[in-house]
Amino acid sequence: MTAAAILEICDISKSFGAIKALTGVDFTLQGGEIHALCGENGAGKSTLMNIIAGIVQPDEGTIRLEGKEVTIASPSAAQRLGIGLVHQEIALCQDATVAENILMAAINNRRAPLMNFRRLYADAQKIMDLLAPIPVETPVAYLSISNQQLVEIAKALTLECRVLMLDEPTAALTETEARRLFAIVRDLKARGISIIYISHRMAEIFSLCDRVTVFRDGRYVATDSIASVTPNDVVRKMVGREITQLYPQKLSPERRSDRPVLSVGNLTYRQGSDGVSFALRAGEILGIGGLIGAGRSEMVQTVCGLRPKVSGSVELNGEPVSIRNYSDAVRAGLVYLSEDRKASGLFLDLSIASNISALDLRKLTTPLGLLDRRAEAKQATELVERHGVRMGGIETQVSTLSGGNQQKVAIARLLSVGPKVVILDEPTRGVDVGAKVEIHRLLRDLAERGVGVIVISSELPELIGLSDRVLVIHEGAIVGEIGADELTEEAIMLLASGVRQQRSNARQAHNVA
Amino acid sequence: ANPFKCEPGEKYVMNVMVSGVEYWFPVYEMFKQAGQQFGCETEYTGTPEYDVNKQIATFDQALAQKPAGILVHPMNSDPFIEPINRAIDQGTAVVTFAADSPNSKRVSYITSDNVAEGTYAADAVAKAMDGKGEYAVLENPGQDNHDKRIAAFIGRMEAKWPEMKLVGRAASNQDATKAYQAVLSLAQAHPELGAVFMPEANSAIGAAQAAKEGGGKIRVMLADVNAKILDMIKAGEIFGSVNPNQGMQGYMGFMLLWLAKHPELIDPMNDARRSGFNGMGVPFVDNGFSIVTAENADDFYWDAYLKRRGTKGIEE
Amino acid sequence: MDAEIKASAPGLGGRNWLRLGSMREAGLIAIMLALCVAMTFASPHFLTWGNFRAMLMSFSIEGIVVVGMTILLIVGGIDLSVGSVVCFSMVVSGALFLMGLDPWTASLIGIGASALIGAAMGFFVTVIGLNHFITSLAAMVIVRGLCLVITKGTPLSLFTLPPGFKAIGQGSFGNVPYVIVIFVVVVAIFDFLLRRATAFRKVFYTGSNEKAAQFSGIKTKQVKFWVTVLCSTLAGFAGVIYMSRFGAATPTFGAGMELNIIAAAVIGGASLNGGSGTIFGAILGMALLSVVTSSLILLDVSVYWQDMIKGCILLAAVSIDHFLHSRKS
Amino acid sequence: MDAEIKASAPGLGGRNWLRLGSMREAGLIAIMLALCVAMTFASPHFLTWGNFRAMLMSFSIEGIVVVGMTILLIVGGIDLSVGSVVCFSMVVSGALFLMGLDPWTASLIGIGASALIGAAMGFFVTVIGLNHFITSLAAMVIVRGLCLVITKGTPLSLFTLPPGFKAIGQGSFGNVPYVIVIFVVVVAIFDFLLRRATAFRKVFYTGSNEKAAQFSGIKTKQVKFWVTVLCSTLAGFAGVIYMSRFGAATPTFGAGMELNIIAAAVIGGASLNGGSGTIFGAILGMALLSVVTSSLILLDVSVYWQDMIKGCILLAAVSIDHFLHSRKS
Ligand SMILES: Nc1ncnc2c1ncn2[C@@H]1O[C@H](COP(=O)(O)OP(=O)(O)OP(=O)(O)O)[C@@H](O)[C@H]1O
Ligand SMILES: Nc1ncnc2c1ncn2[C@@H]1O[C@H](COP(=O)(O)OP(=O)(O)OP(=O)(O)O)[C@@H](O)[C@H]1O
Ligand SMILES: [Mg+2]
Ligand SMILES: [Mg+2]
Repeated sequence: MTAAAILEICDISKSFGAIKALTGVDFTLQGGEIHALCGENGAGKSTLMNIIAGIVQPDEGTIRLEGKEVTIASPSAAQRLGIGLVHQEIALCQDATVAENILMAAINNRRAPLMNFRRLYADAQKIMDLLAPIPVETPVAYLSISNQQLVEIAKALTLECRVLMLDEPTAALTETEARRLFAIVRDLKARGISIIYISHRMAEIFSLCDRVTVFRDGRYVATDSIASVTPNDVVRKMVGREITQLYPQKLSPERRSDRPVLSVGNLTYRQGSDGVSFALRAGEILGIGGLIGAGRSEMVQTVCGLRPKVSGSVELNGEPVSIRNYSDAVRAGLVYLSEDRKASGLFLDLSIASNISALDLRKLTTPLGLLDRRAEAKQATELVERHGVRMGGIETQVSTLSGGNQQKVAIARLLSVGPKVVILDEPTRGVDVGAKVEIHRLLRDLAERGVGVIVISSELPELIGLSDRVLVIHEGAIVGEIGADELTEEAIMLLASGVRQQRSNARQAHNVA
Repeated sequence: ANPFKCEPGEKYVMNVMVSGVEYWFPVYEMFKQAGQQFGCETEYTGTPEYDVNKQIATFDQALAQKPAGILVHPMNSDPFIEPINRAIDQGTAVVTFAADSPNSKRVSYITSDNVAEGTYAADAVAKAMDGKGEYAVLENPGQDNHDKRIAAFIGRMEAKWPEMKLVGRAASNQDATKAYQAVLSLAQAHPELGAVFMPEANSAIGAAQAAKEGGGKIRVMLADVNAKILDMIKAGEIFGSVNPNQGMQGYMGFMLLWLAKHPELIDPMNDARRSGFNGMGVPFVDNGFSIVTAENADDFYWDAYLKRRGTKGIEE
Repeated sequence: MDAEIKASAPGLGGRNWLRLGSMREAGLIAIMLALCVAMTFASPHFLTWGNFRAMLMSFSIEGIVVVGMTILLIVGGIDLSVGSVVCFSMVVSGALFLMGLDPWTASLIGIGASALIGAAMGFFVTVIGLNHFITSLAAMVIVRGLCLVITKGTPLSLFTLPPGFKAIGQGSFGNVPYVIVIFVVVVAIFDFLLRRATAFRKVFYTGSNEKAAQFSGIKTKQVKFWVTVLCSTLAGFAGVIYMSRFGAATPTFGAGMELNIIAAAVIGGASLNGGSGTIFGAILGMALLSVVTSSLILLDVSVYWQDMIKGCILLAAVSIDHFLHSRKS
Repeated sequence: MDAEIKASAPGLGGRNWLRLGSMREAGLIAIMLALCVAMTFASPHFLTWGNFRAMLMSFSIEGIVVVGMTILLIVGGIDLSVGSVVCFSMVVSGALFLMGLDPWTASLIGIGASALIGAAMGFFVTVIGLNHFITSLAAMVIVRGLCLVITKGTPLSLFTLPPGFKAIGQGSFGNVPYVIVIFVVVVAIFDFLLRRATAFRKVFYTGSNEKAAQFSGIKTKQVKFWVTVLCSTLAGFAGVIYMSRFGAATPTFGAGMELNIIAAAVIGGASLNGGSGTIFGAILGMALLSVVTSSLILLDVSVYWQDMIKGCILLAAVSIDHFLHSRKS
């Protein structure tokens, strides 16, 4: 590629209080390229994006756009310069329709005094259909987190930008949507738009991007052409060490047991549909796959008492347990990690320590009903250290952590209660390669110690690499089970998309119940 | 020497709630003038709010400065028992006005007769309607002197004017818009409604407007006045008002306090010395009231009074 | 739990407007109708133009304030100072008139002064960064104080207002008072604008998720500032009409009005968290409160019981509405 | 913009307690001290026990209500009915006493009845799903109505209350009234519990993110229900003390009290969005309001100007506090 640099970042630094998020980083984006940005959680990727998009102001350093030095004072200034950003954290107006969210920037720039809803819906639907057939007149509040992510992406596609930044756009997407997104990104590139692409998924980066820049601890490490490096090289640069084995050893067939830790019998979680039954055996990691909106989260949340069930039974270690609400489940040793970190996972305003204690306060309570703060601090420190959370201290407010570190705090909370069965919904969403390996190893350790582990993941390689067995959900029903030896992406996709299903039904699945 | 003189620094305080509204001003004016005639200091205090707790706080604060006497309008009677008794015990004379705290050790109580006011208002309305017709009242339930006026008004109608029929009671709570709505609704329910009585002036502005819009056949009668009410009385939009004699309330209020503070001036033929009772204590004074009509309304404008007398009202 | 309620409100496009069944306000309308039918049987005086005129008159000026409050609630704000500002506008205009200005100019200045109060609040909210609640609470006290300072505690009698000016508040087109006409026009304009105008969509976005709105380039501080000003300006406008109607400016006027107004907007579906609400709903809320009040008087219910019954009906109405609405979605 | 304020509140460990500089309340304390020093120079009457006693007495019973309100604000609720409930508790206890019950039993029943009002509100909020604002607004009207119904509009004179009972509100340990002692004890207990008790930690979780709290197995509806009950119960407790202090039960008592109380809590750092607030801060807020009010009277400021100046000082205090706090983080 011979094109000139369109965006040059020189010597940018940024700190938040005591935390140095970026230290003198340089970065160059050339015209018409897709440039991957890699780094561990908290390496400063999102911070750089926020600086370029005018959301955060740098402490030092300069930004040059097409050779001219610019200051980007606000998101609207960035838009005027032709810079667009898909945020890592979903920020949508829940009360407004999908269409309005997608075209909000355009509405903002509109000269005409009155809205033209008909045009708005038509325009928005055109853009939305590129990604997924979500009806654009639906209020965003009705969409699942994955669909909201799609809306967030669609939003960026409407901007007439020269530079588009995508901050972990696929974190909440399944394979199908992700592929559609890649097609769009390639198309944008063909139209001469320069793209910065942030992801923790190496496979994506290597199939999509032209060059890759690595950050570590807020510093620039290297930029390479994709053709000249291997995924292992990139990972090594990111984490500063070799990661040899991406996924832990699976359960060997001879150690496989038939003793179920958790068995779910004829559970009906949607009015009027058939019940589902499955069992989780001791020592195994059970994966659950499916398309967006298939009902995976809904199913496991019902098992945990987070949603009311219509009928059905749950047994733990062969004993029937009565779960009327989630605290019953926690008491019985069945815990759940939410897929929506922001809305239902964490207390963003509260400290790390109090986030971790939330799941079982009784353990930290003295006989007088007071909170034993020494025990709380000890527990938090231990868990935070075990999971390598990058932070200022356990009194730090969770909202200031990077996405991946927030996820680690959420997992730490889950394990604080010593559970019998853990159900993790998208456990590595937004987590960096190194940490991902650690989480996977942790899950495998848990399984080996006899804790039942269920993992819902939309990232097929993860599902395949981690699970001993995978259940596939389609439109609320279990449509198949795949053993470890038959696990391939094709096998899962075939079941997940409902082989005998017509195309039109897919749209229905996205619809509001 | 003239015994009717204050010591230097001898201070008399008047204490009220909703201190920003004008009812108190003529009272304080004469309180102040009496004080000036005696060479005493006077001060106007109270809370701008309608809140007994806050009023007691200002009363306590005034007390902390050890004044010679306090003329107080206790928003509610019993809550003031303890503070008034405390004041008496520390040697500050206390006189209540316009509302009483009968179970306290206050020396005197001065007021116009709320019962007489209500009774007179009833007679005036009934006479104008030839003793026959429908009437309604707007209330402010919970405020003692207002409740008394209403009760007296209704009582008099029942006793003396049997053909006057009470057709509606609504709470306007001293709010012009609520009074407006209430009178409109009452007029709908009772097309023959001929009069409406309310015990204070704030409601009257709304009530009179509603009556006017209803064709002017409803006579609006109230207690107390202000510039707007006076204008409306003059224009015939309000039938009339009974207005307590605020000036005497203040002047006599001061006198009662001063007397109570100076019992040494007299040596009465009674057991006062032996019993320790204040020989200058006058239990009750009626300051009277006036009937405001189109003819005499001009005499009740506060602004005009201030100009005529050249005083600064409560700000001195 | 609030999500469902919020959801359908702003999405209402022009097309939905006529589909009563799907409207946020359908429940409220049903409750109102039920109440009216019951009252028609209970009192022969209820179903008369006179009574309706009386009810309309009683809330139409406050209705103008409700419009501003609803928009402010949508942007995520609240204004406890509206009662004081209504009074302030009356008092300023009245005092200027008494000083010799013609009433129209005086009123304009009164409204302008109210807008300035709004601007001051907007400044504290957007520049200093205080929240609306505490800012407007302080403003409520300050502005009420200003009213006392200006009037010296006595009502200004504006008996000499020229008939042409008095006509605004007291005159009528045949049987329909101007006040009602003004009210309907203001409500219609703002209801339309709020549903259709681009500028007002930004109000919804800002109230729904301020950050998301900023990311889309919306200057949310400006939006909040101007909505705050609008709310105070409408309160000032209402104050001038009150002045015309009552021919007076009382320094205690409008005390406690704010709660009634906020209640109306909330009954009508506005969320205190911002992002949702309609003018039409808020006016229905106001109307409901007014129908209840005047029904209690029509039925000659004892004053001691009126408050209690009114409160119970309010609670019942909100519960029924909530129930109807949450079942639907 | 609110986030910074929230951050430091609940995490405060025991160690931080002594580090004044890092406290949320440091700014407020500084403002209070500055005001007190200025007043000491301005008025010889300010720095006297008599004056301090008057100021403390004026807010100590309301301070008990502030405690409940602060906890309710933390859980994300609000209660506009507190003034009515204070009155209700007085009126119920008073009426029962007049019917021949001994005053202690009567008071217990009064407090219990207040708790029931809280439970009813809690029911509407958690089971029916209404929000706190509208529920408590309706409760405010209904309960005030109940007070009118019970008393028939006239104050109940409780002159015959036995001295032992009157002592609660009117007696003192030497120079220190019991009321102040009760207030300090209640504040100390709840401040401690809120910082340290497990049960109250759940209040913070629920207020910070209700959904996340549910996903942590916390029964958020129960938490909200009980906090609502607690707030009303404390209001009922305050009502009984008022009754003892005043020896009367007036059906209009406590009207408008709620705004003052909410203002105090907000000045003291409670967020109206839930998740943050401290009892200590709220009491400081209350004290600030009280010092300002009484200073204006001591300085013999004209009544016309008092409200205005008070409002301005309130606004200034909140702004300075906000500024100090946001600079620090
Ligand atoms: N607003 C803030 N206040 C304080 N610290 C912050 C803030 N935003 C980011 N940080 C800190 O800055 C560092 C860089 O964060 P950033 O979000 O840029 O990481 P990232 O590379 O995007 O990580 P991830 O892959 O997890 O998204 C982190 O340590 C984070 O805790
Ligand atoms: N509270 C709700 N209201 C309306 N629709 C809902 C609600 N909860 C879930 N749905 C819908 O039910 C379907 C199943 O959602 P669920 O979250 O269980 O899917 P999933 O398989 O986990 O997929 P995802 O990857 O989107 O999480 C989705 O279409 C979702 O939009
Ligand atoms: Mg990031
Ligand atoms: Mg899911």
